[in-house]
Amino acid sequence: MKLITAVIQPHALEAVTDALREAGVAGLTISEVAGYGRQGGHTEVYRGAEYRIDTIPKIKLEILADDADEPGLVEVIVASARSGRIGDGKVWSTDVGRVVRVRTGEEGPGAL
Amino acid sequence: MKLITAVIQPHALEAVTDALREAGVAGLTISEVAGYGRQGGHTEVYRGAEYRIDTIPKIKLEILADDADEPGLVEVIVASARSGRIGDGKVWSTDVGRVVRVRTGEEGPGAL
Amino acid sequence: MKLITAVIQPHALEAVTDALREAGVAGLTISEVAGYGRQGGHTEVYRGAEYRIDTIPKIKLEILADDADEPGLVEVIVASARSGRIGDGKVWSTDVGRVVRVRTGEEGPGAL
Amino acid sequence: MDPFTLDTGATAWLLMSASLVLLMTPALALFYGGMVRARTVLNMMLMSFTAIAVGAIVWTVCGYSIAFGSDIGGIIGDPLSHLGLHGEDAESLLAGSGVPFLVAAGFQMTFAIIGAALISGAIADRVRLRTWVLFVAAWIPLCYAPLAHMVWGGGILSGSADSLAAWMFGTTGSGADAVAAVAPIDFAGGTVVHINAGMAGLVLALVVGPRLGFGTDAMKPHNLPLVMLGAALLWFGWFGFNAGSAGTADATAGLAWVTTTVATAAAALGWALVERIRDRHVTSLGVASGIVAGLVAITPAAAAVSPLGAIALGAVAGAVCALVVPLKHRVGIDDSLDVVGVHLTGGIVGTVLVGLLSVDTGLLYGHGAAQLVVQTVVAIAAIIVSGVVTLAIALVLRATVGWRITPAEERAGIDISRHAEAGYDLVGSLASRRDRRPVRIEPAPAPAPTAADRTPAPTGGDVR
Amino acid sequence: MDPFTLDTGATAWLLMSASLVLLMTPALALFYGGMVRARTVLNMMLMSFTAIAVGAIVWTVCGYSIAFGSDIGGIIGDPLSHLGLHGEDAESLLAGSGVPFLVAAGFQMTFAIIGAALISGAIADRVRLRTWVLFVAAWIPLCYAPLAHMVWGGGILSGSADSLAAWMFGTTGSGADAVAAVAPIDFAGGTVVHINAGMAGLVLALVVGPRLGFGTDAMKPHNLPLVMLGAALLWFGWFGFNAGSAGTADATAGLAWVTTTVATAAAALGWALVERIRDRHVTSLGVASGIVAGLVAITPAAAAVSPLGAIALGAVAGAVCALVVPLKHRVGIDDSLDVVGVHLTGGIVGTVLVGLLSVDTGLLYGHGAAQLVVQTVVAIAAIIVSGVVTLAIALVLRATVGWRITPAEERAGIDISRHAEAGYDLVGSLASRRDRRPVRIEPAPAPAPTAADRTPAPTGGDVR
Amino acid sequence: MDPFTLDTGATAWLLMSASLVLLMTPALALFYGGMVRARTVLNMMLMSFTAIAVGAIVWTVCGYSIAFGSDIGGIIGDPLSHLGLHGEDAESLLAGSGVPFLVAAGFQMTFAIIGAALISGAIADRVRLRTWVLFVAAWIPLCYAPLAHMVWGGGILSGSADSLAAWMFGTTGSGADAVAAVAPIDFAGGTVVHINAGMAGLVLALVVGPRLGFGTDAMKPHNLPLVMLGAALLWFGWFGFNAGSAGTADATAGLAWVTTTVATAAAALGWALVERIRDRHVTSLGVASGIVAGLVAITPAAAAVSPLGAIALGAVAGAVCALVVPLKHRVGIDDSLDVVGVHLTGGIVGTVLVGLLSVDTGLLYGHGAAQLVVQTVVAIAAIIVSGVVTLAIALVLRATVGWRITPAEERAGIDISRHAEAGYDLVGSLASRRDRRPVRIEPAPAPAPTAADRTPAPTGGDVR
Ligand SMILES: Nc1ncnc2c1ncn2[C@@H]1O[C@H](COP(=O)(O)OP(=O)(O)O)[C@@H](O)[C@H]1O
Ligand SMILES: Nc1ncnc2c1ncn2[C@@H]1O[C@H](COP(=O)(O)OP(=O)(O)O)[C@@H](O)[C@H]1O
Ligand SMILES: Nc1ncnc2c1ncn2[C@@H]1O[C@H](COP(=O)(O)OP(=O)(O)O)[C@@H](O)[C@H]1O
Repeated sequence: MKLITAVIQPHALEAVTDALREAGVAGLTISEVAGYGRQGGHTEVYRGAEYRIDTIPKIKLEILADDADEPGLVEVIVASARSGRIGDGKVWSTDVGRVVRVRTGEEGPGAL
Repeated sequence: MKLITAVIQPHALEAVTDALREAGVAGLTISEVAGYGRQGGHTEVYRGAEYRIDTIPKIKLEILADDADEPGLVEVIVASARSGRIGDGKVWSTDVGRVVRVRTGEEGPGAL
Repeated sequence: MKLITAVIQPHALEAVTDALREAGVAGLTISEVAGYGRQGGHTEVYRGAEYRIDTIPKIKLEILADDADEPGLVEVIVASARSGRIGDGKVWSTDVGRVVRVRTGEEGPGAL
Repeated sequence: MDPFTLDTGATAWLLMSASLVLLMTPALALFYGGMVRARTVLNMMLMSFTAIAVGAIVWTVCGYSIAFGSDIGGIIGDPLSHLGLHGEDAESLLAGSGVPFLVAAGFQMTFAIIGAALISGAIADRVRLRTWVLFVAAWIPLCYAPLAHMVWGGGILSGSADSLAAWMFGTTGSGADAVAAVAPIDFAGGTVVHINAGMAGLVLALVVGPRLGFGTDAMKPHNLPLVMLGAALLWFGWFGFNAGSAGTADATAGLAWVTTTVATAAAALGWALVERIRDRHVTSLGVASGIVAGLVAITPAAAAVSPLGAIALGAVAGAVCALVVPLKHRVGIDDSLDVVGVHLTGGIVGTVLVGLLSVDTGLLYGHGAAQLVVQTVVAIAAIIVSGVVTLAIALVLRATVGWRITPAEERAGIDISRHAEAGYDLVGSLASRRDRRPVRIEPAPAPAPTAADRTPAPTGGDVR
Repeated sequence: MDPFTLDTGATAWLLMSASLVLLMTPALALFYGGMVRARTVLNMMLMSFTAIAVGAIVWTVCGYSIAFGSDIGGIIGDPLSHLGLHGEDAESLLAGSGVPFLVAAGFQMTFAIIGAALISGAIADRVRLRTWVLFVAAWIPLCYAPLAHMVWGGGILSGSADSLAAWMFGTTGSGADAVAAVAPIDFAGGTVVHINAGMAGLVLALVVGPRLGFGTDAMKPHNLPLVMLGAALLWFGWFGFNAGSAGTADATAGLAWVTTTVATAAAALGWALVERIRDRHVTSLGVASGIVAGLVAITPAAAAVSPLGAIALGAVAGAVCALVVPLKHRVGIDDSLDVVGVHLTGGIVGTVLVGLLSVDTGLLYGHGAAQLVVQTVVAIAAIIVSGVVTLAIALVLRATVGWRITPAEERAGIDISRHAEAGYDLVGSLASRRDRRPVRIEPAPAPAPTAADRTPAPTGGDVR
Repeated sequence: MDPFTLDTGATAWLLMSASLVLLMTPALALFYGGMVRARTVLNMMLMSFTAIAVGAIVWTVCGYSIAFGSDIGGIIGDPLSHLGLHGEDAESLLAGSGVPFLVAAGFQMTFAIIGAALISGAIADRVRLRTWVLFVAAWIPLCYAPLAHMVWGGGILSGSADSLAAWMFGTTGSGADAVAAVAPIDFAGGTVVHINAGMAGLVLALVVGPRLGFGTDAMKPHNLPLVMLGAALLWFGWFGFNAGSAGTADATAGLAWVTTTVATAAAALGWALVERIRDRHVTSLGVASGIVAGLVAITPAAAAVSPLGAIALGAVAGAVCALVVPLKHRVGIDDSLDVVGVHLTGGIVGTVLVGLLSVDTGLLYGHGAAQLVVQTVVAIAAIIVSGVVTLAIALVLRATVGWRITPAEERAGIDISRHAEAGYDLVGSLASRRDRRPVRIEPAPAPAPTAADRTPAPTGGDVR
């Protein structure tokens, strides 16, 4: 089993989840994160004092997948999340030893 | 070393942390996430326009554990998080190469 | 490739990101998490009813890095995040199979 | 009937006072709304807002008449006397001070509204809005208006010659001018509004039952700045409530303004002091609660006590309410936002302390215990009237439309499950994320099965 | 000119009313601000706040004169008559009720301000603040003040002997005392303020164009308690608007106070009922919207209808507005916060229903259809005036300074991109995290290239 | 003493004005509360709320007497003259306009309260509540009331025959009717309230010292809609402050109403313009700040200038304050919320500009420089009085109870560490999560060791 993690632009979320659903993914977990990278941030000014905000809101997706599905799903995410502008994010995958569905106790691919 | 990750229902949080504490876990890290899965979401209506919200608030737990403790802790989590209803969540574990306690620089099991 | 994960004190964030930037890290992803551990929490009182809050706000950093850079970056994080007080947090690293930059599709070290 | 002479100054003050008291109910919505959890804030606020909507209409149709129409047996006024707020200026409650009929009737309307709205704090987060709306529509004409009649409309709890007070301590004057020798004092509604609403809250909390998780789950306030804003606007509005109850802009109104301010100040400090000693922390919720407790307690007494007397009264009220509020956890009654601990308690404290601190008639000023006895009797009578009538209404509603939403709806949060709304969407980055897509942006008839899904079943089906 | 005799009561009420109506514009800022997304709340509120700032100055310099100066052709007043609000108390609009010149002029100022501010809801989240400021500076003297003159200043939409109404149904009285036999009724500004602002909103929504993502992205309210607070303060302020329009504190003011309250109550219930049937849920946004719809609709009618008539009028207005609001999605016009659906619609409903429900002249009270005809004609005339003048101003501004921010600025959120501010930073733990460091804490001249970066290019460059 | 004749109109306006000015302090709590970080909002608001509580009581007991009792040496009034607000209506400050004693005394009370509350902005996030409470209890009788006496109570900064002004430019009239030929003008408290509070804020900021992290950590506003709401309610309340200071409802009140509105409008634009040029962005915080700066500056001048003069005065004040505010970063004084930059600066600007813009006495109207000199001298005198007295109080408190919370408490956030409360818990899903369990739901005596843990040690122990 694999865990695919993707950090994407917030506005790409719907496109990515739609694409993943079509690719047969039944579930995933979403978090709000802040990204720090090439994209830079913005400036805020309060009563003449400037504040530099280096971080940018991003969305992190975590998808558990069968080893066999992993390469395809990474492609799907990369394709659907891409706008071509700096800050589109990263996708990575790691090995997962064991997956359990809490409701039933099922393990492995059946737990997804 | 292992990293156990659990996505659970928010209302199961206290039961799970209590069970883990009894099982000897001294620490863990909690995040608020949004889950997307079989459970479905809900509808909101503002001035006659309906919005479909597909995601559901969930809690993510991350627990670093000794290799030997991992199977038992996964059982504890699954048992204490289960309500039997759709949406109870997933538990998975991955290998961790190295763990350091920031305060002391200790590594390995002593870092937990 | 490695994924380094660090759970640190919120007030250490700037020191850590500064140190990582100097160490050549071009990007990272930040989340707000709640930590549960030795540090304890605090008490709130509303109309005479006391509430025990066991969790403490922490910051989680995720940094994808070359295998070769990993040991050094862990040192940098531990050094810059340390205050010596309970609750300074943990740093751990895991193996990553594959990393893709969404914008370009680049893989491996070039994706960072 | 004397001819009516307009006094623009008095009328200006009463128009303003009516506006101020009307503002109190939205202020209450903020005060209560901030105290519940984020996922029930809208329902909580809706209870106050619908109390205004329903209360205004009921009062116009018949409430005013029942309270202030021609007396029927000392219990109610004739509902037909002023149907639809019909009346001449010479019939104005405040004709003597030159305030037109509708201004006085509108001013009184706002009291009925806030009285009903206060009750909602006892049953937060768990009741069907339609049942609440029906409750308000019944409670104002059946409980509030009669009690207002008894106390202020010349009924049995007033100072008239046919009143309980006259029966106890005799009358003075003779013939049509006879009045009770020791008249009960409820300057601005300690009995009519606060004891009444507080007792009604207790009854509803018992009939409706506790929230799921009461006593085990944490249910802490989600937005304390909102609570403090609500408390501040309540205070502001209360100047209309108390100083407006002088019926004109004169020295009595000035006294009521000052006593309202200083009693409230003292009550905030009194509550804070109890917290400092008992809990080791002064809290903003405590200070806000003390403010409301002080406002409640000075209400019946505002023109009867001196400024220094008001400080004493307020300090006692703040401290007593702070001590009473946590008792609900001991007895296990989920009076969610402390309608009993603040309004019933504060109302009783203020009403009874008038008997001690009234400059002209109080025990501490050497005028004997008669006023104290009268005040106590009136407070008890109001508790009984309110308790009995509210219980009857609550039980009828339980047996018919039902009070509770389903357990699943309650767990999901009443805002989402019953109102299809969320109070906040504050995370800038995700505020408009696309998975929140409008799936239907034009009116369409409700599909029958889905409607059935969401209708609360008495058997408590799960919405998910 | 009669000598002026001060009436302190009337003056007290008008001072208070002016203050209340001024408060309505910040209340609108909250009402509108809570309805947009979190990342545009500040810009939305700034549109109201700058409307106050600009409106107050424009009104002082020439607006008042254009509205109420010596008549020029029934269309405008002489801009020079009261330049800088110069005038004698005997020239006061309310001299007859003993209210000094500046009190009456200040009271009217607040109407112009709220009228302009209302329009901003139609063009939320996407316009340059400077263009908005210029729009307000032009719209008040060119559109609002002339229409106020026509309706209230003795112009062609008033009841004067030279008016449209007189032309249609003749005059009564003779010589200088002649007036239209059937005078149009706009007690407090249903035509002058609400139809006017609503129509202007429609025009601007068309000229400015829809927000990026309108119709596909979700754009749901970010803070509904703020919306409800805004609605409550609007209601509170509206007592000044309507009861203050009596010009003194008397029975007419009392009637306006009561009808304002009960019509609003009924409208809230009317809107809620439509929601219950159509959407299966009563929402807090619906109740808040119904409140505003009711307030709008009763405005022209406040002193013409009975309390029961006001309930009917409010119920109709609430239901009609609830039905009209979603139509914008069908026609694809991004009237973002429903200025058309609430203010134009509610204004028309109220103005026309006066013709049915006016106790003294209405069709349902057996006085024939003349009033109904006059009301309808005046409403249509106001729509035309407002539409034409606003369109002219809007097109000039589009051709010169331009309305829209760049697409990139709009995507990033107007608060950050144009005002360098974020509405909220609520996460306690990170509220002061060090990566938010003040990089420049003392004034310095703006570096030219960066300034250019942030200046919106008509070609729509991307800010990121 | 002349007999007292009630004027209900004047009294209605003063009752309302007192209510409005009282509302200003909660409004300030919102304005200040929104500007601090989320984890200190409650403490910030509590400083205003406790200023009301303490101020109301101190004023009642002795403050009023010290300000307006029988003169002692031109410096204070006799504290015993009106102990407990005892007094006849004929002794009312506003007896001449028919306003009863307690109404006038209550109106003045609200000025003392807001004056004290304003100071809290200079020492945000870092002081013990008890020290603040003691400070207010001392500052009102020792600093505010004496200065009020000097300026308004016939003391040495008034226009009496024994005043500084009389000493400089002589007197007119003779015997008991003699007054200063050129009387200082402080219509509504530019000197007494704003210069006074601003100077006190400067002193406290110096005595208390900067927040941990001042100058390095970001400390940006956490809730700007709250700030804007606060600014709006301040404006609304200020109508009572300024127009109420006319003492009745007449043309002077009308002038003050209009000048207050237009000066504030101009100041908002003035501040925005400075921002546009200097920072390239107009901000909502800037507009809100400009509003307050304008309100402060027009306060002394409200009835002395024309509407156009008020526009000029406001524009200057807004721009000057915008330029002064960032200077604190240069000099390294943590006047956290710019009490100096807005209240001291705005108060001085307004007080001095009266000397130029007063229609009857100003330099620009050809009346010479005498008024300007008098205004400047009074401003300087007020700065000295306030600085010296506040410094004495502040140092005594530092030496006794101590000002600062411990560094650990400050780092953790004063709300959690000192008040055991969190301002917000907005994440719906977790708002009631079970790890937030009530561990003690009934009163119990405080365990001694824990109490000691939380008591701030002068040595600054770590709370964690
Ligand atoms: N080394 C890294 N480890 C973890 N996350 C990273 C890393 N580099 C970038 N990211 C994440 O990816 C996002 C996009 O990166 P950025 O450098 O801005 O653009 P791009 O990926 O297009 O080159 C960042 O905001 C951050 O969340
Ligand atoms: N493939 C997946 N990868 C990651 N998280 C998942 C995946 N599937 C489900 N989840 C998480 O588990 C939660 C519960 O899943 P769901 O399908 O609703 O119910 P159940 O686990 O009971 O079958 C989801 O809300 C989501 O957070
Ligand atoms: N076993 C664990 N797994 C995951 N996170 C942990 C674990 N133990 C501690 N943490 C995280 O590290 C933080 C600090 O741990 P704590 O025990 O308080 O102090 P320290 O690391 O200094 O011993 C916790 O708040 C939690 O977020």
